[in-house]
Order: sequence, then C-alpha cells, then structure tokens
Amino acid sequence: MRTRIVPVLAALFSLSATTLAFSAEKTLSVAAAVFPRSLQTGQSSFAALSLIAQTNEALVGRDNAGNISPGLALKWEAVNETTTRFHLRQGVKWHDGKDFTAEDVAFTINRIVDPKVGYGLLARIGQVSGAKVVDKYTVDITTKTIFPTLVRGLSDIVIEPKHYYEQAGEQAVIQRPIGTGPFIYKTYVPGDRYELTANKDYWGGAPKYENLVIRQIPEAATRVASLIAGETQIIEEVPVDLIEQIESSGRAKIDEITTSAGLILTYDVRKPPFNNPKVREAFDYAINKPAIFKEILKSRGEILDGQLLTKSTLGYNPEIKARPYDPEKAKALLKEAGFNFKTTVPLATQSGKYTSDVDIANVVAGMLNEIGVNATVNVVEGGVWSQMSTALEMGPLHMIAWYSLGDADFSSVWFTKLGKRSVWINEEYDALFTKARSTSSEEERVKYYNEMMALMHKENPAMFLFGLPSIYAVSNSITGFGAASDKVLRVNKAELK
Amino acid sequence: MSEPSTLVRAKNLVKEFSPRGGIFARRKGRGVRAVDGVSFEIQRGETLALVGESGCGKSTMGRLLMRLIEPTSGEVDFDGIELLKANDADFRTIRRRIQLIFQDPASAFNPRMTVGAIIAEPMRLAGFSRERCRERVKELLPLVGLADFHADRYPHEFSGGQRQRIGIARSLAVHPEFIICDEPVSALDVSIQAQVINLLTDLQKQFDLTYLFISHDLRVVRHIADRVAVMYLGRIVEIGDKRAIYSRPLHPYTQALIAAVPLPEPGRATSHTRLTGEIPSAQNIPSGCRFHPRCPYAMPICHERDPATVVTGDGRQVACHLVSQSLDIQPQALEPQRM
Amino acid sequence: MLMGTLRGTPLLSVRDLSVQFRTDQGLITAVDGVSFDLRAGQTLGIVGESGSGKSVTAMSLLRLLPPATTRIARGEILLEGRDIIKASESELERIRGRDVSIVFQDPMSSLNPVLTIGRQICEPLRLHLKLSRAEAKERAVDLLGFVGIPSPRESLGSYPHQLSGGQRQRVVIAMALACRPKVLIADEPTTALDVTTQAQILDLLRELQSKLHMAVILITHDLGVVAEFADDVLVMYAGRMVEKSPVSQLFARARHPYTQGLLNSIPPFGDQELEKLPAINGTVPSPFAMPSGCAFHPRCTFASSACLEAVPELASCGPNHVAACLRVTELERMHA
Amino acid sequence: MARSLFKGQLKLWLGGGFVLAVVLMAIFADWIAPYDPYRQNLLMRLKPPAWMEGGSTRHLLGTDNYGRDLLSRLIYGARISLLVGVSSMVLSCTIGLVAGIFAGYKGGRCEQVIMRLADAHMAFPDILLAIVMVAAMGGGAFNLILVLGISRWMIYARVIFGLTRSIKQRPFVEAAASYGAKDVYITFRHILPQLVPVLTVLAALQVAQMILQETALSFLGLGVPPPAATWGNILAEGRDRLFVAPWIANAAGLAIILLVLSVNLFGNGLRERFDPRMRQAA
Amino acid sequence: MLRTIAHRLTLAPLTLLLVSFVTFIILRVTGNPVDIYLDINRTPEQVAALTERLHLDKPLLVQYLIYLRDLVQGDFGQSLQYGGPAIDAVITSIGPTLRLLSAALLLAVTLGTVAGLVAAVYRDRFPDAVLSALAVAGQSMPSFWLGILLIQLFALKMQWLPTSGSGGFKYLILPALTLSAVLLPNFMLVTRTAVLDLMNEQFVATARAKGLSRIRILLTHILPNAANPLLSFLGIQIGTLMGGSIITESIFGWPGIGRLMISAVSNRDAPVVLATVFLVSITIILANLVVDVLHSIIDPRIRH
Repeated sequence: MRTRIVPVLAALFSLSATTLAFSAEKTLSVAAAVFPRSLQTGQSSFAALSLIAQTNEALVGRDNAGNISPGLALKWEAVNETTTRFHLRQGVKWHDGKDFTAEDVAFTINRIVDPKVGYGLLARIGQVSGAKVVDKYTVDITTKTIFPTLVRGLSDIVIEPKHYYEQAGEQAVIQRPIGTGPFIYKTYVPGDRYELTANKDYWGGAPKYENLVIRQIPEAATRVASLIAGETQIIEEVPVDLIEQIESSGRAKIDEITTSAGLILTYDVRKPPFNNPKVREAFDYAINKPAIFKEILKSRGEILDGQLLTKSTLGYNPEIKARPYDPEKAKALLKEAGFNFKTTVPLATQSGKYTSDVDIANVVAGMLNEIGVNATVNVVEGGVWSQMSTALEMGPLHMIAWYSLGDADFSSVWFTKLGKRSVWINEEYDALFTKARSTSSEEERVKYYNEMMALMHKENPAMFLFGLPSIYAVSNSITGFGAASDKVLRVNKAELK
Repeated sequence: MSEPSTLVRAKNLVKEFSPRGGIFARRKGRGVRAVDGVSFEIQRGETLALVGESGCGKSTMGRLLMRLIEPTSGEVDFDGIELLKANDADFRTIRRRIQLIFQDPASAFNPRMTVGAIIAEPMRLAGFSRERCRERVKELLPLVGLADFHADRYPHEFSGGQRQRIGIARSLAVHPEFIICDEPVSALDVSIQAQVINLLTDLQKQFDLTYLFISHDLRVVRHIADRVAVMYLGRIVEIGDKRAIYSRPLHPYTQALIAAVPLPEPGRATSHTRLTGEIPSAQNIPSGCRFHPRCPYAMPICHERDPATVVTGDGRQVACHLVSQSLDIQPQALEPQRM
Repeated sequence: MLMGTLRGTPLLSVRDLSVQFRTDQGLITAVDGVSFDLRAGQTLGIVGESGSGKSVTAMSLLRLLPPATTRIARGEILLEGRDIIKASESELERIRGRDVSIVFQDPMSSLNPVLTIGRQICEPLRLHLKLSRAEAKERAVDLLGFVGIPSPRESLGSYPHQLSGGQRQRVVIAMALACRPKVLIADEPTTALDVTTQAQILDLLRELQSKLHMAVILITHDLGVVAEFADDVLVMYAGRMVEKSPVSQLFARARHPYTQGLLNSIPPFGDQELEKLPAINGTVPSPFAMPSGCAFHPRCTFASSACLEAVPELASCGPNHVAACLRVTELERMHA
Repeated sequence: MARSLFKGQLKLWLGGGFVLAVVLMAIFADWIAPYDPYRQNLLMRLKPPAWMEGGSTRHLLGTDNYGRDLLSRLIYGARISLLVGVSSMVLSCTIGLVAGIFAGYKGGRCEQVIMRLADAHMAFPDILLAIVMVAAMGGGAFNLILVLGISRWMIYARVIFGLTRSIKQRPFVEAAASYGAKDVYITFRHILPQLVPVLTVLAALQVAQMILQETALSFLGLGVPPPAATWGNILAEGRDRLFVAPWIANAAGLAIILLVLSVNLFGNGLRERFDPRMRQAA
Repeated sequence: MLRTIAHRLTLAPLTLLLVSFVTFIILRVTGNPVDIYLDINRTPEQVAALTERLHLDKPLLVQYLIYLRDLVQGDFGQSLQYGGPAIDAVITSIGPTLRLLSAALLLAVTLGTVAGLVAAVYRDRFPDAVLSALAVAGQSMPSFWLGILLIQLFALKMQWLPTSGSGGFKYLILPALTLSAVLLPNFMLVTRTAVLDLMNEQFVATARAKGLSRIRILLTHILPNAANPLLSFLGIQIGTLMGGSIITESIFGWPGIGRLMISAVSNRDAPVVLATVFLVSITIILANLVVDVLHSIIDPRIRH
C-alpha cells in the first residue's frame, strides 16, 4: 500500500510547489481586501476598477489625488456644446501587438452607451450619446446635453480592444483581458490571486520589476501579518487599529489619503419612524461623531460637515456645520415625535467594504442604545446587499459611502430620481441637480451644489458621518508608491529595493 | 396423564427466509428454507423432543408453532383451532396457552426490570389486575424453588440456574398448556442442568403440561422425552417413540447422532459409525436425500430422489430410501412429503 | 526425539499452583493448590464446571494470563525440570508453540480472520523451526493433510470464515501441532462443535496423540468426553482440585461427593430410566463469597460441622487416587 | 480497575461541576456580570486584562473594540452557547430517536428509507448544510437551533437504529412478543429503557459538538448576529484584532474549550459509568 | 463486497439528488437571482433575458427538473458571480482543497495510529493517561481557535510560517495541522479502543500461545484487524473533514472549495453553491468507495 500512496502524495505536494514559480525578488505582491467577481469591465466597484486598471486604461488619466491628466488621449477640446474631440496618443499598442486606434475608443464608448449591455459605470458618462471616429487617432464624443463632468467621468471608463471583442467574444475578454496598460494578464483565480507580468513595451515606461501579484486577503489582521512577514509589499485597507502595529514593526510604513467618499447613514424616509423629520434630526443629535472619529478612525479622514461632500470636493458648502452631539435634545425630540422605543431599528452595513464600517455601525448602534433606541447591527453579505439595494429595501437604516471623485455631481446624483437609488425624493433638489449639470459655468455649478447640500442638511435624508480615509501600508522595500484617494492601485512606477 | 388426545398438530410447515436486499436492489434468488415441510403431532401431556445439530431448523420450528415467526406455508392446529387462520382476538387467547422458555436465561429478561415485574409481564399483558399479578408471583416463586423476596431483585443478581427458574416461573404465569422449551438447559452447568430438568418434569406432572423440548443434547432428551423427532436440514428424518429410537435408530443420521454421544463409560468400544463432513448450509441443500453426502449407506437413488416418509411397524416415521427398501415399500406409491 | 524423557518421569509437573485475579471488588483466588504430573503420551482430563478454575489452570501453564490483572501466587510449573513461572518472556516465547501448545474452545475466534490459514500455520514453523517460506509451506500442507483437511494445498489460501467449524478446529489443531509439541493443552476443544463434529475431532485428537506420543491435557466440562479420552482425571471445584484418579477408577468409584454428584446428574443413556435425576443442590459459589472450610460443603449432602471449618487436604484413597474430602473414608464405609 | 472507576467518577464531577457552574452563570448573568455586556465606552476601547500592562481591575478580562466589558460579554455569551447547544441537541436527538427506533424496529422498507436517508445525509458535511441553510434563512438563535438540530439527526438515528435492532433480537423482546405484547408496548417498555444510557452519553457528547458547531457558524458570521454576545462572535471579532488585542480571541477561545472540555469529560465520565466498554459513539 | 459497492453506487444518486434538491430549493426560495445580479440600471430586456435563461418563470419543481436535465449533460449553469461556467470555478478550487485534505488526512492517520497504539499498549499507565487527556482536550478544541493560536505562535510571534494564502509547502503546514486536529483525537481514541478490543480476542491469545512476541502480534495480527474499524471510522469522518476544511480555509485564506462556497453562498451564486455541494458529495462518495475497496482488500470476510 505504502508504495502506491507515497508517489501520489508527492505529486500532490509538488503540484503546490509549482504554483510558486516566480522568483520573489522580481515580484511585487499586493494584498487587496476585496476582489471583484470577475474582470468584467464596467462593474461599479473600486475593487474591480483597481484590478482592471492594471491592464486597461482610460482616455483620461487620474492620479492618486484625483487630478485629471492625459491618458490614452493626449488632449481634448470642445467642438461644440455637446461634442468633445479627443486626440489620441500614437504608437500605443495592445498587449497582443495590435495598434491602439480611434476605432477602439469609438467601439468602447458606443458599446457602453447601449443600454442592453448593462454597463455598470454608465452613470459616469450618462449623458453621452455616442462616439465617432474622425481619423485614426482622433475621436469625437457627443453628449445629449451640456455635460460638464464628461472628462472626469471618462477617467473611470477603460478602453477595450475592438478587434479582440470581434475575434474572441465578450466572454473571452472577461476571462482574459487585453489592454494597453502597464501589466499583462497572466492568471486570475477569483477569490485568491491575480497574476500579471510587466508590459515591457508600455508607453509610459516599463515597470521596474517583472511580475505583479495581487492577492485577496479578506481578513485585515492576516493582511497585516502578511506584510510584516514580507509576503506582501503593499496592503490595502489597513484597519486603523493596526496602524500603530505596522509603524512600530519597522518594516513598513503607512501611506494614507482622504478619499472623496462620504460615509452616510441613510434613513428609509418612506416609512415610520423615519418619515418623521424630527426622528431623523434626533438621531443626528444622538451620535457623537467627533468621539467616533477620534477613537475608531483615529482621526484619519475627516468628519463630514453636515453634508454629503468632503471638504475637497467641488460643491462643498463651507457654511453648513454638523449638528452637535446632544443626547438630551435627541431624547426630547424623540419623545416629541412620539417615537416607539420598543421597536428594533436594524442598521444594515456591509463588512470590510469601507474603512471600519462594522465598527462605526456598532458604535452608532451603541450610541443609539444610550438614548433608549433599540438599535441592532445587521451585517449584510454582498449578494443580499445588492438584492436589497436593487429592491430599494435596505431597511430603516443603512450605511453606505458615495464617492464624488472630486465633483459633487458624481455623489449627489444618487439622491435624484435619475440615480434611482434614493428613497428620499425632493423635487427642488432634483431641479437644482439638473441645473448644475446643464451649465458650463463652474461658479454656477458650485452655487447649485451648495444649495443642494443646504437642502439635504435641512431635510436629513441621511446622517452624514465621515469622509473616509484610504489607508495603505507599504513595505520599506518599496518606493514610488502612493495611497490613492480613489482606491485604484497604481504600482507601475513602484520600485523594489 | 390424561387420555391421549392431540393438542398440537403441525402440517407441512415451511419457513423460507427471504434474502436480504435493499429497496433498489431486490435480488432475485432463492431464500433459505430453514424449515422445509415438517409435519408432526404432539399429544396432550406428552413431551416431544426435537433434536438436531445447529442450523437444522429446530429453533425456527418452535417459533413457527406459536407464530413468533410467520410460516411461509403450512398449518398449525392447536386444540382444534387453526392457528394460522385465527383472527387477532382468538389468536391472542390461544397464544396465552402456549409459552416459550429460552435457551439463554441471561438475555431472556429485560435487565432493567425486577424479577417480579418480569414474571408478571405476561399477566399484565393478558389484562390481569396488579393485585392478581402480585399474588400470582408470590405463588409462582416457591413453585420454581425461589423465595418471595427474590421478586424485588434484578436478573443479574441471580446465577444461571436461578435465572432459568425465573424464566420457567414466567412461562407458567398465565396457566399455559403447551410450553416450547428451546434448549432450556444447554447453557447451564452439569450440576444445575439436573435441577432444572427435574423442575420441568415436576411441573409437567403437576400442571399437566405438554412440552416441545428442543435440544441438541441426546442425553437430556433421552431422559425427558416421550417421543423424539430428529431434524436434519429443515426436515424431520425420523420421529417416534423415544425407547424405540434410542434402542434401534433406523435413519443413518439418527444412528450417527446417537453413536457420537460421548458416554461416561470409560473403555467403551469406540468403533461406532462416524459421519464424515459437516451439516451443509441451508442455502445449498443437496439434491435427492439431503443427508446423502454424509451417509455411509448412500445409494444411487439417494442422490436423485427425496425419500418419502414411511411408517414402520412400531409406529415410527422415517424418511430414508434404505428403510423404505428394507420395508419393501415402493417409494412412489407413497404420498410425497410435501406437495 | 519425544522420547527424551523416560516413561515414568514426568514431562510436566505442576506443584501447588495458585493463581489470583485483581478485580474491582478485590483479590480473588481463581486457582488454589493444583498439582499434577504428566508423562509423555499420557492424557490428563481436567473436569469442572464454569468458574472451577480449569481454564485458568490451562492458561497459567503457558503464562498466557494478562500480567496486569493476574498473578501466580504460588507453585511451580516444571517442564522437563525447568520452572515456567521463573522463565523470562523471551524464554516463554521459545516454549510456547514449540514445547507446549494450546487449542482453545472456539475455533472461529482462535483464528485471525484477516490472515490466510496458510500464513497462520506457517507462523510457528518459521518462528521456531526457522524454516524458509517454501519449506514452511510444504510443512503446512503436510500438517493440513495430517489433520484431515481435504485438498490441503488449496486450503492454504483460504480464510477462516471460508471453512466449516470442524475444519477450523482441525486447522487450529494443525497449528498447535506444527512444531510437534511435547504437551498439548486442549481447552474445551469440542464444546463449540456439534455432536457429530465433536466425535470427529475427538477421534482426530486421539489418533494424533498416539502417532505423536504427546502428553495431552484435555479440559472439559463433559464427563463423557473425559471417559472416552483421558487416562487420568482431575476434578476441580471452586478453584481447587477435589479428586484425581485414573479414569476407570473415577467412573467406577468416585470418592468425592462432588464427583459423585456430578456423575449422577448426567442423564443415563442406557436402558435404565429414572423418574428424577439425582441433582446437586444449590449453586456454584461466587469467587467473592467463598464458603468457609470445604467450598463444597453448602451443597454437600454429607457435610458435617468439621467441613465448615477445615479446608480438606488431598488424601490418598486408592492407587493413584486422591480426593480432598474430610469424610472420604467414612463415606467409603457408608457406601460399602 | 478501582482506579479507573475513580477516574470516571472524577471526570463526572469535574466536568459536571464546571458545566453546572456555567449553567448557573448563564442563568444568573444579570447578577453576576459586572457590566451591561452591550454598554459601549469608546474611551475604554481595547483595554487589556487586569494582569497585563495597561489593564485595570475595573475590567478583569479587559474590554473589546467598543469598550464593552469582556468578562460580562463572556458570561452572557454562555447563554447563547448553552441554549443553542442543548436545544439543538434535544431537537436532533428527538428526530434521530424516532427515526432510529422506527427503522430499527420496523425494519424492511421503513428501515431502507430511513437509513438510506441517513446514509445520504451522512455523506454530506453537516456544516455545509448548516451554512447553506443559515445563509438562506438568516442567523438568529432559533434558526441556528433548527439548522443544527436537523444537521445531526442521523448520528442519533444510526446509533439508535443499530441498538434497537440488536435489542429487538434479544430474547426478552421475543418473550414479550410471545405474550402478545404490541409494538408500542415493546418500544416503550423494553427498548427505550435500554437506549437511555447510550442516549444520555451520546446526547452529552453531542451537546459539546453542537456548541462547537454554533461557535463555528458564529465565527463564520453565520450565527446569532452581532452585537449579541456569543462566544463565536467574540472570537470572530477578536480574530480581526489579533495584533492589538489577542486577549479577546483567546478569552473566547478559552471559554469555548473549557465548556466543551467539561461537557466532554462529563459525557466520558457518564460513558465509563454506564458501561466502561461502550464504543466511541460520537 | 460487490454488495457494498452496489450499495454505495445506489446511494450515490440518492445522496446527490437529495442534497441538490434541498440546496436548490433553499437557494431559489430565498433570493431571486435577477435582483441580485442585475442592478438598478437594468433594462426590462435584461430582466426578461435572465429570467428566461434561468427559467425563473416556471414552477420551482420544473426549474429543478430543468436543472437536473442540464446537469446530466454536464452543465451546472453559469456562475452569476464569476461569469463563467459554475463548474470551472469549483474545479479550480477543489485542487487546493484536496491537497489540504490529503495532507491533513496523512498527518491525522499516521500520528493518530501511532498515538493510539502507544496508548493501547501502555493502557492505564502514564503515556496512555497523557495521550488520552490530550485527545479529549483535542476533541474540545474549536479548530478555528487552534488555527488562530497557530497563527499567533508560528506566524506572528516566530514568523516561521506564512499567515495565510496558498503557495509552496510552507503555506500548507498550518492549515493542514489545524485541519488534522479535527480528526486526530478521535482517530487516536478509535485506534486505542480497537486495539484494546482486539487484544482481548482469542486469536491474539492463540498467537501468543504460538510463541509470537507482543510486538509481532501487534504488527501482524492486531493492526490488520484494527484497520477495519479505523477505515469505517475514516469513511464516516470524511464528511466531517470536508466540513472542517471550510473553516480552516476561511481562517487561512486557502483558496479551496470552502472559501468558494462561503463567498458563493453570501453572494447567492446558486449555480456555484450547487456545483460545490455536488462536487463535495461526489468526493465524499468516492472517498467512501475507496474506503470500501480498501476494506475488502484488508478484510477477506468482506471480499467473499
């Protein structure tokens, strides 16, 4: 028996050894918290964009701070109010050696705007009606109306190879994407790892190492452990509690940046008790935001000033201030509103999607308990969450963050009828939003945005909590990497010591 | 002993155990015929001994008689009542008149019940009042040589012989007429065996009991039985009066069986007939006479034809070609044993 | 080679053997003061009821009882002058299966169910006689033929469950005889078998003994088996030997009341018929509650007050005949 | 021999004593626990146990991520563990007992159906079924009891089936049948009492398994949802803070192993008491 | 022998049918895939297309029958989560799980047998007391905590081994240890009991009477017989081990079937869950078949 079992086992073990075929020195390993379900483009999660952006690029580039820069398009200009012309970078090649041309751009844009495709990030360029090839390296994108956020919106839309779609079909593109980016697809194991090799011919300069491995390590502590143990060089989503640990290890340092995301607690204003504005106001008073910010977020990121937008977002209204922490007033308001203290108020949140999300939810629930509200936390798994959000039935309270990408349009849209996500519908707000979208004057837009924020502050469709930080930890052996406010991994300039 | 009248009559009893199979895999194939067409009668007050080696079907036979195992075919007539056709209520009352004594007294009792409860169980099931049960237990214990206080003890506190006494007391509880004793002494030590055998014979006289005494021990049978039936592979090969069978066994198997008994007589000549081989499994019963492969007198006909049962001059019934031939009876003239 | 010991001098000599068991309820003496001699070619029958200590005696002869719970308290077991009680484990291993073999009651459980019988028979051959695999196999074939297994060569590859009960016991006997032991202990070798098979096995044993000139210790509860087989009989009761004599003498004139009772309680097989069997009253005493004095006294119809006090010693009561009864001479007179 | 008897006795007392202590603790949690287990105090977050540097006697075992008193949470956590452990055991024991007796006593087709079902169920990891069911139905003590109860019935069924079948073949059952005893009578009078010792031991050992299973599900986030103080939840929360606050996970882990160990000891003690040679049933 | 294999084989479809039916119904009843996988921007065309593709407009039982029909043709459906065929995701994951399982099994069986033998040989003496106490403690150890302790010790404190993930041999050690601990204590106790039981057997006494030494009896007579109950135990425990690997995988981020299952369940990816459940059942059935065959190799009573 023995003689037969041994070789089988040996084979099994050697199998596991071969998966570690990379030489460690030439490989950069990154630990991500969340992986997308696939490499399909258009998924509205940053986790997806972060992986896709390694192979595929957008017309417009975006840096870690959120500033716009030339990408596959070198420059662009308005042809008329609804047409923008993009001049493409020349000499760029797809990973299979084919030239990148205006055909690809037109193909990508026209594919996306087709509602049958169901492109998840379509809202980024919702006003676009189509794209037209002008010449091999020039393309015109037309919009239905004036569309001031077009260029910023395009920075989320990666361009895909027309020829590859036509040859291999959509499934193949998802299974084995081809792009123009700094890294070339090698293998993708959902839930485990994404392996790539450096694109030696990258127009922006070949990466200084050979392989990139992005591993999914959902547990924060394990992620940190892997960094300290030297298995990974960059880790995403460092929990604030572990920052000190990493810094004191002497092996890695923290790199953080405030994102454009506003973490809010949305009320279901259609139903009791939150159809009563007094209850919503009372809840706002009940939460000690500065204490949570200090203790849970360790003062990273920012406290939202009673509005959806972070301080750096275009449209931030400096005149609005958050309601102070006043539990007595909260209790009084609740009594006044005839609030039923016996009913449970579940607070839905996802786990690990946002920095300290579950912690914040628990503390908020704890503070609500202090004023006598029977609040519980309902940690919802991804699948159920999307089911609930599609049905617009998230329960009385749910915690979510909206990214503005630096412009109020992108996050305020979710409270309009157009955004389809809001149970709070306000005609005045919708009107202001439409006005802001339809003007090409930035000054005017900011004015409308400010008014929208003031309206929201008054109406309280949600409790505005924090501007979230994006915290990375980087091994001391790495240079040239920085934390990204949009959580998209940019490692092509990184160097391994 | 009262006037001889038939109490139990078994006719052509057959028990075939169906092969085990799952719900999906119902295997086709012959079952095991543990009892294969057995007929006999037991007179009121007599002891019929059923002897044979392990696996011959004698224990199954005992259980068929009281329908503890449902016969595949055949008839059992108890005191004029067709047992296999009796309805539930009738059967319940008849069953009370038939009792069973088990071989292993250690496992015949629920270890969690007191001796009193054990003896009272058949009565309680027959609907006796608690009071009557108690009284009857008090009557029964001294009858089998146990004391009153034993009623509150548990079976494991007793020795093997005492346990068999408890078993006998239990079987007597509801005043049965017919008791099937399934190897009642074979698990007991020699010195205890004698006690129990004596008890059984005493009780038989006292209560006019009829016994079917199942045993493999020919010495015990020699002592206790009136008539003896010898079984081999599910058939009775010879049945008749004890004295006749022991003094002049007709069937070669009976002869061998009796010859094989070791006797406490040192120096006795050991030139007796020895059988070769062993009893085959009931799954593959030899053709013709089922004893022929081991029979020292086997003839060609024995390989082919199942011998019919013939009645000899002394009223014995034997199923053997040799016997039939010596009696000069044409086998085909006789009614076959089984339809 | 078996003639190494002269006829007359004992091959095996057991002196005052006492064995104790450690149990939850304390120490019990399972065998107390058993002595006997055994010459080559002689058969000794040890008779007793369950719990009489006959099997314990057999197991002690080869020191097969678990040392954790048993202790040989006293005595000597001299095999050709060597004391087995003092032997080391490795010495014992050399004796077992070569000089002394044992056959147990249940042939099914005596055989390892997952090994072929060939392998099991070859084991002692390879171990003691240092035979090669092929030699051992040949010997095994001979042995199987010797004990009457039909087509012995084919049977080597069989497993125990494929054989019938009688064949299994034949295999066990072949195994025990593999190294031509000087002493064969047969512990109830036929109890688990049917009558006709029992007769066959007893015949076989008898035949083998005369061929091999072994000494045999036959342990049984069946006086009939003893009568047919043994030269001498040793009767045990409650761990002690109560009587020992040549077989014919014992059956003709048993001296101890227990032996007499035992003989009487066997249902007669001849022409005489008894109304009632003469039974021994009472039950075998529990080892935890041994009666004082003679252990048999509570059941003995002849017991006197002296029997309650003194443990009777074995006393001679005829040629080669001893009995352990205080009243043996009185009773003799009574019967006469 | 006497020594092992004593050992069994010791196991019984030691295990039983601790289990009893935990039961009492769970019942009187309101009086025993020094703090409200749900009361948060952000200023007292992640305080280590009293004996560690930075700990204080105010929170003997330290505090968790929200400044809740760990000792109080563990004390309250015992409630869920015991409730789920015992209730799901009772449920699966009942199902298994009925199925096992039925199959073992009736035999035939009944046996085939029930035992094939049990075999089929056996060929499927119970935790996998539990995960699917909890994920579908949602967590919560009641669902957990239901799920765990259903996921283990076949363990009882198989043991009870085997026992019933062997008891049914014992002559005393045949004896009862020969006096005309009906099936129900035989089941209750002769079979059930024989099952009690085995069932008791099996049940005791299964409580331990159930507690482990409950904590495992809670650990996977499929148990009673937070902020409920359950040992599995505490352990899961602690796992994310192994670096900064290893005491959270370890306290919960220790609580689980101590309780399960005592239940196991108790069960083994029972087993040795009832029958020293009883087979590994669980 | 053929009987037991036939029994297994008749059991296999029953198990698969039962398990897939229960899972199918549970998953379908509790979540509409259309709601999960088409977000708020969905078009009616998309809803209609998906509804038709998944036959959601038909009665539940019909849906199940259609599922079975596709299954027979080897089509487990498309993963809603990963896009591709559901079975592909499961097949990529089953490799690592099998690797983990076999390593754990090897560890548990070798250590368990040795420890059980030692405990049996030194029954009621010091080594037995220590090993038995350890075994009971091991039975009571939640595997997830053991995993966490191992990570604390070997990965965080000593930094000898990686904390999680898959890769070379080093990655396998801690998960395999953790998983083997699910089986090891019980395996040891079963070995101990089996060996002790066998030591009381008559054939052991016979072997001793033949002059065989204790160690030889242990190896040539007791062990082959002990293999029998041990194999039966293994057969039963394979399911438990599979279940244990789910937890182990989620502690160590091992990219096996357990983690796939958890993520598929929480994302309501019914085709993947069903395919996983299916493959797990088949693995267990096959493993049991192997156990049966081994049984018959070892035990001639089963073979004939």
